[in-house]
Amino acid sequence: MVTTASTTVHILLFASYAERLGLERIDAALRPGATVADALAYLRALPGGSELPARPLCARNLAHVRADAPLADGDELAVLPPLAGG
Amino acid sequence: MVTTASTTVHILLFASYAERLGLERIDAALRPGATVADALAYLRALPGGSELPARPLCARNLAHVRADAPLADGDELAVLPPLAGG
Amino acid sequence: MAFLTDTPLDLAELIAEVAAPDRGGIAAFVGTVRDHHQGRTVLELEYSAYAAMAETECERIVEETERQWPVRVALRHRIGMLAIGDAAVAIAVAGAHRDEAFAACRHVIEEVKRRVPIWKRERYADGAVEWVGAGAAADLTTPGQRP
Amino acid sequence: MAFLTDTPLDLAELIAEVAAPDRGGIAAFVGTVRDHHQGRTVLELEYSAYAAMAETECERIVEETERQWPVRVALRHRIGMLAIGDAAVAIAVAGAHRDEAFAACRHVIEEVKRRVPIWKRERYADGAVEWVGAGAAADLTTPGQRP
Repeated sequence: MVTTASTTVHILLFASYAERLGLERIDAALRPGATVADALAYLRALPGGSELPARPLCARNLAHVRADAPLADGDELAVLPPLAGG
Repeated sequence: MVTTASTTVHILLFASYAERLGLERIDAALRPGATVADALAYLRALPGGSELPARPLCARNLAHVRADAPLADGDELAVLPPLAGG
Repeated sequence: MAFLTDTPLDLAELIAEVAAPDRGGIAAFVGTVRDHHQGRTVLELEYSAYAAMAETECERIVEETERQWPVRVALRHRIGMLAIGDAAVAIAVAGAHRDEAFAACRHVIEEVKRRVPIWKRERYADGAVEWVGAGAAADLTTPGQRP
Repeated sequence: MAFLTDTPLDLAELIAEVAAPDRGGIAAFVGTVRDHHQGRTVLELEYSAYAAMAETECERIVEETERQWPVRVALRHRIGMLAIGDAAVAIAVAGAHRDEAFAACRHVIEEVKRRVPIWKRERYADGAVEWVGAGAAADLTTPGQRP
């Protein structure tokens, strides 16, 4: 099946991850039905992206999610380095 | 065996116990070898003394002790109502 | 060291006493005067103590706690007339890690309630004035003392 | 409610927020900046956050805690440059009884460390500057959210 529709996800990077990829924000056009893991694969193809860990902590629309969570058009996906608050 | 020696114990009463017996301090001359229980028996014979509980909390020379603890001449024995600090 | 005081307690002061650059976790406890006791409205209350023993017992509690955990402990208990909401007891415990700070802080308040000779007399809205007994066990013994 | 702030934390302010005449037990925790990390001397550090999510996550933690125990919770985390000994996080929990105050206070700091997106970069005496990862699990999910 061929589709021209795509799912645009607003990806945010923080702290050490933002430094490694040299960016804090990027919009990714993913296939419909894409998951968090697909967005991470997109990031890994970028310069510096190979330095991301296998399963980084992620948040979708301000809430923690697992890598198999689906993404919808307009979602905000944050990729979070190990937390160090407290 | 007859002995003229005696063990003088300085008894302190506090809070509700001091009110019930109408005194905060009394010196008791007890037989040598007397225990905390003997001092309590002495107190119970005083006016209001019957209102003391069967096993009140006691401290000898600033440390909690049991009723069977021995008393020496000059010891300070405090009879403590239920504690309410904190 | 005066553990008893008749002036208002200041937790910040206790925290300053125990804080240090190598102690990243500070656990604290403040016990305040409640407006109710067993369904009756409390207006104010008075704490009194067997002062010499209370000071000694507080010192023992701090020493035992600092021996059992790698922490520093500050402890103060107020005596005299207190109003509703006033702090009656304040504890600050600092350690390198929060596990030990929390455990030690909890230990201190439990021991204060269990062992320190302090009494309170509450004045109620109905006019009555009564001694309040939290009810310590009669067989308390101070560790390390002669039987 | 702003849980993040770039100004010094004031535990007394948090305690005042949660104190009430029917809450006699207040447990508190303060996490301060340590002078050492894995054997290296720390000179100062900077906390940064994913602010929108950190605020949301702190609010969730407070709500969940107040649902799980009959307590009121105040929570603040400092962001920006901090010196050794500065308070990074402060928590005050008031309840009618100390059991619940202690349990809830401990829960809040554990959840803050586990879930709130905050990072710190330390500057060491040897000149190095490094991100410090306490290492949260990768499979964290926020309760009550869509999978």
